[in-house]
Formats: sequence, C-alpha cells, structure tokens
Amino acid sequence: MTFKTWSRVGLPTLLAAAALAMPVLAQTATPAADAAAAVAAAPTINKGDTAWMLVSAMVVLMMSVPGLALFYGGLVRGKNMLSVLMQVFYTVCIVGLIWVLYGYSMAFTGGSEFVGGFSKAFMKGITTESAGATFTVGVAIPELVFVAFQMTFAMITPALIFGAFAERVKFSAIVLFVPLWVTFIYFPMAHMVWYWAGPDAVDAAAKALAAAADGPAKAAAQEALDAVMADAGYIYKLGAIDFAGGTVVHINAGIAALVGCLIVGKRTGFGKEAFSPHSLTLTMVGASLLWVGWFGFNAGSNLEANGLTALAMMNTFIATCAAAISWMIIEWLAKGKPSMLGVVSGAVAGLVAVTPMAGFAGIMGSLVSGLIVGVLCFFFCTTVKNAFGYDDSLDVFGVHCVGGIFGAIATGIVVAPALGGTGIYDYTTGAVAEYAMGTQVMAQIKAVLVTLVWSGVGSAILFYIIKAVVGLRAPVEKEREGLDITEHGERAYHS
Amino acid sequence: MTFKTWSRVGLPTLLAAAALAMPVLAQTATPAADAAAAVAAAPTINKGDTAWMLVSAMVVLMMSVPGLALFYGGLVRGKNMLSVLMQVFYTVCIVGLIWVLYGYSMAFTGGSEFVGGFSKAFMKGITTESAGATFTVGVAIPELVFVAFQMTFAMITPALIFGAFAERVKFSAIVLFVPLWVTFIYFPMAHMVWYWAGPDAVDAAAKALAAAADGPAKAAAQEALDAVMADAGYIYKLGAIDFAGGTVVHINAGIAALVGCLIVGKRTGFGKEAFSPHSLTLTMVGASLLWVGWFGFNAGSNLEANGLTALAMMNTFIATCAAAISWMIIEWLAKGKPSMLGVVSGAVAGLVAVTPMAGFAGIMGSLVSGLIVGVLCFFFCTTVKNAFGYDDSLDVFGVHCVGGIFGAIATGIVVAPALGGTGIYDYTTGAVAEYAMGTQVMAQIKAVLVTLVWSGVGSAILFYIIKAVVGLRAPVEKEREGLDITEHGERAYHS
Amino acid sequence: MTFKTWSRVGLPTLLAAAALAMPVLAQTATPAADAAAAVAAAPTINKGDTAWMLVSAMVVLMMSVPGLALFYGGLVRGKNMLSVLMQVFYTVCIVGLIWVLYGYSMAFTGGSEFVGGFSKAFMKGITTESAGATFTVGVAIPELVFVAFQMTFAMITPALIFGAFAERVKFSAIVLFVPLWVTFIYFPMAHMVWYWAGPDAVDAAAKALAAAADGPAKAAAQEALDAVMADAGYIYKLGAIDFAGGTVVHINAGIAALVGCLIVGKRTGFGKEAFSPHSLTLTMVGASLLWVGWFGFNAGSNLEANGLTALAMMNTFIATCAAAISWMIIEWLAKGKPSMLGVVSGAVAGLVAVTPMAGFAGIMGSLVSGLIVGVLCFFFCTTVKNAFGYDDSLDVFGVHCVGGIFGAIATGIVVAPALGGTGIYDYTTGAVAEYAMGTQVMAQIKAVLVTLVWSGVGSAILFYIIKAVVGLRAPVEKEREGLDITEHGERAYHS
Amino acid sequence: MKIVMAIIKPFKLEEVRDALTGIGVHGLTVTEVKGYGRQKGHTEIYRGAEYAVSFLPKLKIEVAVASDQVAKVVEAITAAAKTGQIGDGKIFVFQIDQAVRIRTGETDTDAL
Amino acid sequence: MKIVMAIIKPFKLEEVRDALTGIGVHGLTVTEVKGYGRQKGHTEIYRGAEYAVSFLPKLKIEVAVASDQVAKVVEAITAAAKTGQIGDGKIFVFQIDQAVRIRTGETDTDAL
Amino acid sequence: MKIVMAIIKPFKLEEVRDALTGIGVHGLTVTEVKGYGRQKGHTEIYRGAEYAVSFLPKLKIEVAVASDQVAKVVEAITAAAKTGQIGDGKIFVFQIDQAVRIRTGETDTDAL
Ligand SMILES: Nc1ncnc2c1ncn2[C@@H]1O[C@H](COP(=O)(O)OP(=O)(O)O)[C@@H](O)[C@H]1O
Ligand SMILES: Nc1ncnc2c1ncn2[C@@H]1O[C@H](COP(=O)(O)OP(=O)(O)O)[C@@H](O)[C@H]1O
Ligand SMILES: Nc1ncnc2c1ncn2[C@@H]1O[C@H](COP(=O)(O)OP(=O)(O)O)[C@@H](O)[C@H]1O
Repeated sequence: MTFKTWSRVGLPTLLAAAALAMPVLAQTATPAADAAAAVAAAPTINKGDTAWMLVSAMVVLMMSVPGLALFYGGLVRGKNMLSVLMQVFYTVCIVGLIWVLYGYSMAFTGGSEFVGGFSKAFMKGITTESAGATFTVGVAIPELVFVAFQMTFAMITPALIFGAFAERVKFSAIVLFVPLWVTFIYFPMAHMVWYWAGPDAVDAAAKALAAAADGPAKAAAQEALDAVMADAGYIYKLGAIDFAGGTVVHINAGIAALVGCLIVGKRTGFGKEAFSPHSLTLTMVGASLLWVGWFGFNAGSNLEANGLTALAMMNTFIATCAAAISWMIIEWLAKGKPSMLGVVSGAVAGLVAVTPMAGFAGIMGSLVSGLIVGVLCFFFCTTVKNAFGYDDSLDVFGVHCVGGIFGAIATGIVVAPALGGTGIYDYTTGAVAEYAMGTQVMAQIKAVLVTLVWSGVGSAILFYIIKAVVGLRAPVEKEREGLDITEHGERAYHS
Repeated sequence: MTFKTWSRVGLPTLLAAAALAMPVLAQTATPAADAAAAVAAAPTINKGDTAWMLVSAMVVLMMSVPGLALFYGGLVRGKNMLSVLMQVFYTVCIVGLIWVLYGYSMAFTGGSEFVGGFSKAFMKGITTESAGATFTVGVAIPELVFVAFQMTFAMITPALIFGAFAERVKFSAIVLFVPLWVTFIYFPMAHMVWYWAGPDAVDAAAKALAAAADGPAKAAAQEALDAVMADAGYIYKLGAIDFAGGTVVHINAGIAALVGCLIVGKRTGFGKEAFSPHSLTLTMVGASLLWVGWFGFNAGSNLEANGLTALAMMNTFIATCAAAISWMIIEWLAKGKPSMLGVVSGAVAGLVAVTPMAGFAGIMGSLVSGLIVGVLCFFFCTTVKNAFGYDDSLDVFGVHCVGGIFGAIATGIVVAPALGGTGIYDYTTGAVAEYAMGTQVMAQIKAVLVTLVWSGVGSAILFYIIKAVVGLRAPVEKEREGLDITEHGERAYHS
Repeated sequence: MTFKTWSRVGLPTLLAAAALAMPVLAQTATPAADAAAAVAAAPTINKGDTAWMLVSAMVVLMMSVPGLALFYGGLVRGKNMLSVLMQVFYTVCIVGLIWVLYGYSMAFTGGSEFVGGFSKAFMKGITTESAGATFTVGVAIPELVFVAFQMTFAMITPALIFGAFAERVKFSAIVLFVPLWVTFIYFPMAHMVWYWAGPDAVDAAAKALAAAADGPAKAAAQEALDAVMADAGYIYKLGAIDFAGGTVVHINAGIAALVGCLIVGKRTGFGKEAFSPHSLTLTMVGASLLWVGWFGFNAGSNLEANGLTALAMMNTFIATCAAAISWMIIEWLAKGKPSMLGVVSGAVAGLVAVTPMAGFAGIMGSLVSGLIVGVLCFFFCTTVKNAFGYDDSLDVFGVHCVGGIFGAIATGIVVAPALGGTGIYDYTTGAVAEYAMGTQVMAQIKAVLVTLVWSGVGSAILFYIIKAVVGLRAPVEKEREGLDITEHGERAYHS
Repeated sequence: MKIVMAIIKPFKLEEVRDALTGIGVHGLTVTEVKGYGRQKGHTEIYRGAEYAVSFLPKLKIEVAVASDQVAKVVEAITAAAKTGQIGDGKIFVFQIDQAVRIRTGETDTDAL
Repeated sequence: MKIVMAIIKPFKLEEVRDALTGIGVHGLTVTEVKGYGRQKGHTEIYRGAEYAVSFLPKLKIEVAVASDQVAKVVEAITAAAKTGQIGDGKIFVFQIDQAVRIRTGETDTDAL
Repeated sequence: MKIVMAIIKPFKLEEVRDALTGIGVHGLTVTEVKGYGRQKGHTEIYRGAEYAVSFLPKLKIEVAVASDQVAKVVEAITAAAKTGQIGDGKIFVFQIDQAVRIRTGETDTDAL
C-alpha cells in the first residue's frame, strides 16, 4: 500500500532535502521540474474508486466492532464477555483519536526510514481536495478516504493482541497499553512497510531520466530518481512485498500477543478448570463478519476498483475456503470430530495467510496456501501450544503470527508469474519486473525477522513498563468473579 | 440533503406557478429559458456515485434491522425482547409501504413550505431514467436510488422513539402510531428541512440573472431566481443547515420519545425491581452496526462519492470515538468504573451529534464536539433523568434529543472556515459564502425550536388519540409476564 | 444474468463450432468479422460498476455467513446449533473450492444447452484484464468480479436445503451431498438459466445482419446471428426470465429440500415434544442480514450500478415490506397474535418472490406480489404442511419453493409494461420487445417445471446414493443428545 | 431446624426477601424452576407448530431456620408472595438433621 | 405427606408428566440440573483445549403427594422415565412436615 | 439414607467433586442457584440505573449417601469448598425415606 499527497509529486529533486519539511503545495512546483510535472499534473480521481474505498473503510470497522469483538468474546467465559467487548471498543476509539492527532502523520509522511514526521499532525493541510496516490500512475483517490481506510487498520491491530491474555488483565493496563503500542510499534511498522514516494513520483522521475540529455542533466535526473526511490520505509526498501498487512498487522500483533501472554501469565485455574467458550455462536458470527470485512481489508488495499481488486477478493475467498476445509479435515483425522470452531479458526488462518499475498497470488496459489496454513495453524494451536504450556487464551500467536509468517514468506513464492502470480511491477520501467524467487523469498524473510524483533522487543518493554506503573493482572478474586462485574460494574447477561 | 427531478430544471420562471403541478418533462422546456437550460441540460450521472448511494441505502437498512433492534433489544428484559424486535421490524416494513404510496411525494415534491404534494404518489412518473439532484451543479444520481436512500431514513426514525417506552406498550398502539406519526410529523419535517430547488435550478437562475440585459429582462430574471429560492422548506429557508438529519431524525424522534414516555407512564416496578439489560452483548453488536451503517447515513447524505464524502466519513468516525472516550472517562470518574454500556452509549451520542455537522465540520471540530456530547449525554442519562424521575427506558431523549440539539447548534459553530469547517456554499455566487457565526447559530436554534414544537406537540396529540382509540399500555399482568408471550405468542429464548 | 468473456465476442461465426473449445483470445479475431468486431471492440469497464459488484459479492457472502446460518440456527434447539452453523460454513467453503476448480466453468462456458464445459477449469485464462459482459451493449465488468459474485450464489444455494432436515442428519452425509449436488444439479441449472452469448455478441451479429448485402452475405450473417442466439442455456431459450435466481436458487433448493426431508424422515419426537426455537433473536438477526445482503443478490444481478439497479433495490425493499406486513396481518387474523417470527418469515418470503422479478417489475408490481406471497407462504407453512405431516423443519419448501414458484410465474405478469414493468429488452432490435403476457407466463411455467423435475429427481437420486454410502440420519441417541456434542464434540453455549 | 421451601412467582422475589429480612432471616437460596399446576400456560406458535406451554417460570426459595421460627417464616412468605391468583405457589417444610457453615465449621443454628 | 424427587433424562419430561397426570397428580416443579454418576460424559475439544465433561444435563422433578400415593407415584415415574440405559436417574423420597398453598392458605394435602 | 445438600462457590465444584470421588462417592447432582446471605454483592450500573445485586451465583450440590457416610461426606465437602472467606456456603443434611434407581428398580443404598 502506498500513499503520498500529490503536493510532492513533480518535485523529486527536492525530496531528499525536504523529507522532514511540510509538504510544499503542488501549485508551487518549480517550472524546472517540467517534464515530470507534465506527466504528474493530472492524476485523476475516479468516483468508482472512491466509492469502493469508502465501503472498504466501513467494513474494516465492522471487522473490529462487532466482528473481532464477537469472535474473541464468544470464546471467553460469560463473566468476562464485556471486558473483551470493552477492550476492543476502547481500542478502536482511542486509536481513532490518536490517528488524527498524530498517528497518520507518523505513518504516512516522509521522515526517516523508520518513522514519519508530524507535518500532518492534527490533519494539517488535508482538505476534501487533497489527493493521494494509488498503485497506478495517474490514478488518485481523495486523501481523506485513504486516511479513513488506513485508520481502520490501526484500530484493529492492537485489539488483535488482547486475545492472548483475555480474562485476566486489568482494564487500566489496556487503557495505557494501546496508545503506547500504536505510537511506538504500529506507526513505525506501517511506515517501514508501506511508505514510499508513490507511483507517479517514481514514474515521473524515471521518465525525466529517460528524457534527459546525456551529461550533467542525466546525472541530476539519476540523482532525482534515486532520491525518490530512497524516500521509502525500511522494509519497503528491503524489497519485501506485503499487499494488505501480513507483517504490519498480523505478525506484528501476533508476536506482541505471545510476549504479552508470557509476561502476564496463565489464567487462574489453567489446566484444572474448563475454560469453555461461552458462545461459539457469537464466535461464528464474529468470524463471518471478519471474513466479510476482510474484503475491504485485502481488496480495499488495492486502493482502486478494478480487475486486480477482484483478484484480491477472489484470493481472499479461496484461501479462506481452503484453510477452513483443511483445518476441518486434519481435525477430523487427528481428533475424531470436525468442529465448528475448527472450521472458523481455519477460515481466520486462511484470511491471515492471504493478507500479504491477496493482490499478488493467482487463485490456485492462494488455494494451495490456504490448504497448507489450515494444517499449520491447527498444529500450532493444538500440539505446539500444549507442548510449551503457555496460555495464549484465544490463539493469537498460533493463528495470527504463525499464519502471518507463513503468508509473508509464501507471498514471495506465489507472486511468481510462473505460478500464476502477478509478478512485481517495476514503476521505473513501467512493466512487471524479472522475477527471482530466491531473492524475493529472502526479502520476505528479512521483513518477517525485522517485524518479529521490532514488535517482540518493543512490546516486551511496553508490557514491563505498564506492569511497573499500574500492574497488568487483575487480582485473583476479581479474576474468579469475572472482570465484567469487577472491572466494569455490569454483567453481560441477565434473564 | 436535496432533491429535485430534473424535469423542473431549466424552467425556473415557471416554478412559482407550477409548485403544486405535476412535474413537466425536461424535454418540453421552453426555448425561452435558453441560457439556464444550456447549463442545466447535461447533469451527468456517475456510476461511482450511484454505487456509493446503493451501498448507503443498504447499510442504513442495516442500522434499523438488525442494528437498532439489537441495540434496544439487548437493554430490555428477555421477556420483552421479541416485542422490541417486532416493533422495529414492523416499523421498517410499514414505513416502506407508506413511503412508496405517498411518503416520498409528501417529503420531496414542491407544495407549501411545510409539506409537499401528492404528485409522485405511487411513485408516479419515476423511472429508471429519472435523475435527481445532488449538491453539486451538473451532477445527478438516479432518482430511484435517492428514493431508496431517503426511505431508509424514514424507516429508522419512528423506530428510535419506541425505546422510551419499551417493555409496556401494546403492539396495536405501535401499529397505529407509526403510520400516523410519519404522515403528520416526519414527512413534513423532512420537507421543511431538506426540500429545495436543487443546485442546478439555483445555478441556472443565477447565471440567467447575470447574463440578463438590464431593464425588464433583469427584473424577470431576478424574479425567476427569487422563485427558485422560495421553492424550499420552511426550516431550509431559515438558513439552518443539517447535513444528515440532526433535526429531522434525532431531535424529532427524541422529543416524541420524551412526550410518549410521559404519557405512557413508568414501567410497573420502576424504582423497586431491577430492570437489568438481558444482553449487553447484543447491545454492543447493535451499537457497532449502527456505527457501521451510520457512514451510509452521514457520508451517504452527500449523495456523491468524493472528498467531501470522505470528510463526512472521517467526522463520523472521530466524533464517535471522542464521545465514547469522554463518556468512558466521565463515568470512570463519577461512578468508579468505566462500563461497556457507557462506551457504546457515548459512541451513539457522538453519532447523533455529528449527524448534522458531518459534511460541514473539520475533523478537529467534530473531535471536540464528540468530547463534549459524551459528557453532556452522560449527565442527562444519569443525573437529570434521575432527578426528574421519568422512565425513558432506553434513554432516547437523553441521547437522541439532547445529543441532537447539541449537534444542531454546534454545527453552526464548527462549520466556520476559521475553525476548519467547510463554510456554507452559496449556489447563487458559486462560492463559499461569507460566514457570520451569530446568524448561523441563531438559525440553528430556530430550527431546533421549530422541531421541538412541531414534533413535541404533534406527537402528544397522536399519543392521546391512540390512547383513546386502542389504548397505549398493556395490562399489568401482561407486562409482568412479558410482552413476548402475551402480545406475540412466542418467546425469544428456549434452551 | 449473463456472462461471456470478451474473447469470444466478434467471432460469432465460429461460435457453434467452437462451443467446447478453449476461448480464443480477442486479439486473434479474424479480420473477416469486421463489422461485428468494430462494434464489440470497445466494451468499457466502469469502476463504479466494478465497485458495486465487489460490494455485491461481499454482501451475498454475508447472506450465508452469518445471515442464513443465524436465520436457520436460531430456529433449532440449542443442542443442534453448531451443527447448523457448521453445515452452512462448510457448504460455503467447499463450494468456493469447487467453483474455482470447475464449477464456474461448468456454469458459464459454452457447451451443450444443459451444461458448460471445462475450458475455464482451474480459472484457466482468466486474468485481471479479462472482461465479462453485463446486460448493456458495450459495458463490461472484470470477469473476476463476476466469478466472485456468481460464486456467492453457488455457495448459498445448497445451504438453503439443509433447513428442511435440520437436527437429524449426519455431518458426513452433508459433506458428501454438497459437492455432488452443486455438480449435478446447481451448475447445470445455472447454465440452463443464465448462460447466453451476451449482449455484445447479439448486438454485433444483429448489426452485421442489418449491414449485410443481400444474397449469400445476408444468409451467412443470418446464420451467424442464429448461432449466437443458439449459444444459450435450455431454460434461457425457453424465453423464461429470471433476474436474480428464482429458479436457479429458490425453486431449485426448495424442491431438493422437500425431497430430502421426505427421504430423511421426521425428527424423533415430532408431534410429541416441543421443538422450540432456541433463539428467535438470532433468527431475526439472520433474517435482517439476509435482507441487507439480498440487495447484493438482486440489485447486484444487474451487473451495473445504474437506475435499473436502483429499481431492483427498491423492488427488493418493497416486496419484502409488503410480504412481512401481509404475513403479520393474516397471522393476527388466523392465530390471534402477530408474531415476530411471522414478520421475518414473511420478509424472507417476499425476498424469495421478488428475486426473479427484481429488475423487471415496477414498484407497485412488487408491492402487490409481496402482499400475495406473504399470505401464500403463511398458508403453506401452517395449514398445508400440517395437513401433509412432513417435517420440513425450517420451512424451506413452504418459503423458498412455494415463494419461488409464485415469484417466477408472477414475474411473467409484473414485467408487463402496462403494469409498470420494464418489459423485455430485445438485443436484436435494440428495443423493448412487444409484450405478450400469455406467452411469457407460459415460458415461466415451463421454467418452473423443468426446475422442479431436474432438481427434484436429481436430488432424490443423490439422497438415495448417500443413504446407501454413508447413511443420512444420525442414530436416535445422538439425535437426542444433540448433534453438536455427538457430531462435532463441542457445545454452542456454556455459562 | 427446618428448611422452608417455597415456590413463588418470579416477580415476588424482592418482596419475599424483604419480608424475610424484616423478621430477621438473613440467608436464603433461590433456584429458577418451572412449575406445572392449576395455573394455565400459554400457547406458543412458531409458524405451523403450536405448543401448549404448561410449565411456567417460578422461583424456588429455600430458607433454613430454627424450628421455632418456621411459623413466622411461612407466614411472612405467604403474605409477601400472595397475589390471590392461581399459581401463587406452595410452601413445603422439611426437617434438617444438621447444618454446617463451610467457612467456620459452625453447626446447627449457629450455621444459619 | 412426602416429596418425591426424581432425577431424569431431559427428554423424558413429557412422558413423566403424562404418567403423573394419568394417576391424578396435577402439580410438580421442575429444575434443570447437571448430574454426575456412572453415565459417561463426552470430551469437548476447543482448539487445543480438551475437556472431559462429566456433568450431564438432567431434570429434577419434585412432586409433593399424600403419603399413601408415594408408591404409585414412584412407580409411574420409574415406568415413564426408564430407557434401560445407564443414566436414567434416581428417585428419592422425603418426608414433608407441612404444606401450604400461598394463594388460599390451605394446608397439608389440601394445599397440593 | 441421607441427602447432603451443600451450597458452594461455583469455582469450587471440581475440587468438591474430586474430594467426594476420593472417598468413594460416585454420584451427585448440581444446580445453579443464587444465594443471599452475609456475603455482600456488587452494584451494577446501567447508565442511570444502579442496582445493588444481593443474590450471588452459587452451586447447590446434592449427594445421597448411606447414613453412616454422612460425616465423611460433610467433612470432605467442607474441606474442599472452604476458602475461609464470607460466602463459602452451607451444608444441610436431610433424611431420605427411600431411593430408587430408575434403570434397574434397585432401591435404597443399592440405588446410589
Ligand atoms: N404437588 C406439587 N408438588 C410440587 N410442586 C407443586 C405441586 N403443585 C403445585 N406445585 C408448584 O406450585 C406452582 C403453583 O401451583 P398451581 O397449582 O399452579 O397454583 P396454586 O399455587 O395457586 O395452587 C406450580 O407451578 C408448581 O411449581
Ligand atoms: N448419590 C447420588 N446423589 C445424588 N444424585 C445422584 C447420585 N447418584 C446419581 N445421581 C444422579 O443420578 C443421575 C444418574 O446416575 P448414573 O449413575 O449416571 O446412572 P443410573 O441412574 O443409571 O445409576 C446422575 O447424573 C445424578 O444426577
Ligand atoms: N438460612 C439460609 N437458608 C438457606 N440458604 C442459606 C441460608 N443462609 C445462607 N444461605 C446460603 O449460603 C450462602 C452463603 O451464605 P453467606 O451468609 O453469604 O456466607 P457464609 O456461608 O460464609 O455464612 C448464601 O449465598 C445462601 O445461598
């Protein structure tokens, strides 16, 4: 995913210097950058794209509330239901506020390779006229719709984490955790993976280079192109591809979840009492709404409504179907009965895995990826987790981190045109690039490792800080009685 | 919001006279109105706008069923659950029928300042080719999509009211109330606030005036422009602005709710027995779906898919987040614990408040408005309600009316360009008008007062009529046993 | 509904011969077919259409999961809840896989009149660039979005069937049934009803004929046109119209349901024990989501976002409202109380009935159709079913088959322009055809009969095969204990 | 010691509780039950299926008291739970051999 | 007077009720309970977590009857509730000291 | 024969069950109940409405045993259910006249 206000397009030569400065308005473009500007002058906004992106933002909200809240909430005991719903709802709301105050700016303005600046803090300079880049040269969308769409990603990601230590954490710890985590972990991650100069900037600079006369003009043009290419996040520049957030969302949240559940510790009674899900019906509803909303997430990540969007949608369908079926079969074989929870868990695993590859894989590529990830996550959520004995209550690590890692790496494979993938488009040449699987897979692995380290270490530090400041766990009697009544003064159900 | 069939555009000089007549088809435009016609001749329909409006209508239905039904239903006792669901579902269905029979015509055709006529009763003359105005000169949408979109507003508004006297009213009273209320209160309100000649008519008349030679031609053109400007609803002409229905929907329903709950009286056992919500989970699901659908409501009210739509969406996000968080904080401070019901109540208060300002406020304006309305509605639903002792069971007044009034008045402030608002567009000059906050706020207050009086008095009359005809309250034994079994012969839950 | 890759357009003369061959790419079109090709050369894809179709596919998935799953699930006893959710979720997933493997190809490629071929198996040849026809000459959508949209139809149809024998069937029987049924019943039905050469092919051939000089050229052109017209499914060629699947989806599933429930037999305890619905709340949520998603189903079936789409949406609104109200009234009169389940059952009956007529009826036509179908289905689900004594647990036959038959036949009436319908467009003349009600109604009846026989007989055979292979019914003790625990090893609810 | 077990209408719980605390009884245990008796139930209709529901929601209250308090307790419950309409419920009194407070191990009337 | 308390399989309720009304018993109270006994439960699996569920759903029926009817009642319940498979349940009989009909204040067998 | 009826805190069920099987008692029946007693409840707040909840969730366990086992059973339950905090619950013991196993018709201690 990519985003740049158009203000900067046409000014490639100024980019390196201006990286931390406020965007210069397009109207002030120096006439010197003429060739580039001529090309970039007319990025058009299509209302069909805008309509699709509005819908996408809308349904990604639905993924969080009520989707994720129900998916998680159904799996806890009734006495902790409201605590789960509350944590998710709070997260969505507080992240929304932070996003418009400074989050968007930190993620999607230039700055260092690791994080953006504050030039768009408080939504400064963003109007209904501001346009933002898509992945296609000359095609833009209203920047505000991009702001909304990306906001919904930031809203759901921290909420994913809480599943790992549900039913035992103080609400005040959550209240503190979310702002810290998005600020120090999420926004930088989003910047590292998704920030780049945008297709028009690259295209314009490349065309200027091609058009430049030999000699100093050529050298200047080359330098300008280099500056444009350098204006991107660290992981982006590793060459890793991530269509809709395998690293930023799933691995990021998944590793934070594991770290958190280790630091928080097991639920009281773990291994002795039955922690039966209080309503698998709600879990199924949540999983279904996650699936529906995930089309906004994955196909929306194309930022346009075209054939590629449809491919991302089909991949999101098929990987999910495949993983649900493969989890069902392996569970039937291994445990003797195919469970409803198994099928929907498989579906979510498939959705996680297809996230980074949604716009890159062919349909058969995502079908096979889905089949594999269903079995893989089943294995992690049952055998591996039980072997290690940690209490990742709702299997955030086993589904989001493991599925995310698988998906991120598999993306490097299924993108191969030879396997029906789309290949990787090179904006400097205006064509799909030559494909080298080894290189790509290696880039994907590097991206995974950077994410694991950044989020794993960073999250651990945050958890320890919060533990010191307000404490992480509710006292045992409160845990016994249920967090709903003790933390929130209400109960989910009365007859 | 605005709507006119294109048939009338290009005929400004005929408008005053033809106000109650059937629309004349555009093809019959007299050549005399040439300048205007030339401009207005080509309102284009963009499929992106159409797609967005189709989606908007769809999700506003989702706000009613299941959204509102669950939000309300979760808050009542289990024995009255189906009665709530039934009331909402019935309302949606009967209003749909009335809408196509005569409701749309009453709201959105010319007539008096207070109500339209019956020229489009039975959907007369509306075909798949009919075009309807947006807020942009030269941009139209299929009239049928506007019919659908506005219908969903009429469907949800009366259903909002029932929360105030849930758990004790006879279903037959509801059956009677809805058709009467939409006919005598809602359609006129919609007409008064939203009916106007449309941007193209105004633009064409203004351009004709500018082009007219001095002398009698000028006078005639001025008269024509005046006629166009006069062809609008009463509240519209007060100069009040209401982007998506703060007056028409929320204040209107909210005051009717208060009046209704006073006339109906308290639930048996009020103050003695606990009326615990039977499922806050469902309430949370309902609130979330309200939020999701509200993007259709607010951002759909722009009638196009563009940057302003995206702004309305962002405002709808942020005011909601802000109000949820501010309710949470004030409740935590005042009551010792932050509740899930509090957070979602705050969210709904934020949604109510942002409704009239969605396309007028800047993002920071709606953020601040949200923060205020969360505290304000908390105060009303707890302290004020308890002080007066009325039994507004689900806080329809405290959230919709109070939040709506706040939002309507605040709209007059946050629209100010100096505060990041959009200002108010003047179609006669083709530019944002000079802004005078005092005037605007006064216009907003007038709109609020007219709404309170119209709906308050009108609804009271209707409630007394129904009380006389079929009675309002279920007998005490039926109330004790629950309305589900006694009124509908079924129960919501069995094990 | 219709679909053709553009590859074949412009090659009408080759069609008959090439029916089973792989599509030839458009670029290879022989210069001989010049006139036709010239016209067909520029089918344009509008992003507004694409956006709408993406959304439509998304919400039709929501109809299945969670919509249908909840609508059905709420009506069974709590001990069988997960079995229902599982059956629906499994069906969606396995059909998704089959669809991309060979289902789409069987339904939407040329072949015989009864079923397509395997030329697009494994999604062969379908890229992000592939375009598919709509109903408008010169307007296309990305083929992949059509693939996705139609897939969601195939996903929900078999799941409808299970309501008829819920609470007693082995999951392994379902596992086997779905792939067999879609392969042998559904894909052929879809092909018979919806497969045709597409508007551009017909238009091009017709224009070529008109342009052809007399003599052999004329004869050849006539032959070419005949070939194009012959390249369609059996029921399509009967002249029957079915906008969104009255035959393919509802009658098809409804008759299979009846056959299934007769073969499977009654639930243990039928007539003695109360089989009370465990959560009518969930049923209401399901019905509401079905309604919301049905706009994707019906209005999406127009494949574009225009005024006709809006008409289909309005019809889908109004028939539903009308049927809900008429069921409510008849139940109130006949049984003494209006029930919530009655209202939502009526709504679903209305949705079923309006499905084939959504884009053909006028709004008053669907209003009247809705009023009738509500009463009709009430009568079937109460009186008729009880008279015959079969145990169609969730009234699949009484709602989907009966409502579907009514709708299919009524479509032949309400389409009449004289009754406000759209008439039937004739692509060879480029205008709405002369309308003869008798002929049309007869064509509709034939379509109904073919569907009843094809699906009734075919499904019966499949049920008997499965009975022989793995057995249909769960043993009585398992049925007593509930399928959730015995078939899936889990329970839906814990406290 | 005795246990007084009463079947009452659900909405009478608060009044019965208040009546009991009024006479110095500060412990009781409540169970949701379904009662079948003279009071007629309703017919529930779910589409074509009609079920006569003869089991009605009731609450069972169990109060352990010293034997000499039984009369007072029965009287208090009767007074508080009575509406005068069919289905008001029953009171049954049993003998208890022994009572223990788990927390302290106290027994008999000390345990109440 | 005695109370006959029976633990039965849930789906046997209607049959037991019919058997009792058949012998002239027109009142009873039913409670949903969980039973632990010889009958084996199931294993429930929720992803990696497997729980052996040893408490099974049962219904508890309480019928107050005159002492001379106890044998007949026990017999009727036994006959109606029996499937012959493990877990059919138990019947326990207690003495009641006193019975009161709340509505009328009638006592003892008149109260039933 | 006696029935030992205990009101305990819900999360103590497994421990009590284990304690009982430990002393050879292999059958029991559990009911979800609400208890009112010394243990203070919570205040629940739903917007403006505040409710003092004085009924707390408890479990009622009923175990029928031969009379000579009662002491052991009471002891086992007391030990297992005790947390030492208010609200641990009570144990009541009744006499049973008769016990029947429905499946076999066995009576008295054979029925347990
Ligand atoms: N013989 C009985 N044994 C146990 N419970 C009974 C008996 N008769 C009635 N009950 C309980 O008392 C409740 C009220 O009895 P009912 O006959 O309806 O009215 P009333 O109490 O006015 O006589 C019943 O719903 C049932 O729970
Ligand atoms: N000692 C006991 N005390 C109380 N209830 C018991 C006792 N033993 C069994 N039960 C109840 O009886 C039910 C059936 O007992 P179980 O041993 O499973 O089969 P059976 O009735 O065939 O002997 C149990 O589920 C439990 O509810
Ligand atoms: N007199 C009584 N009769 C019946 N049940 C009682 C009685 N007193 C207490 N209980 C039950 O015992 C539970 C615990 O009693 P409580 O007074 O709270 O604490 P403790 O057991 O520590 O004395 C109560 O919740 C209630 O269910």
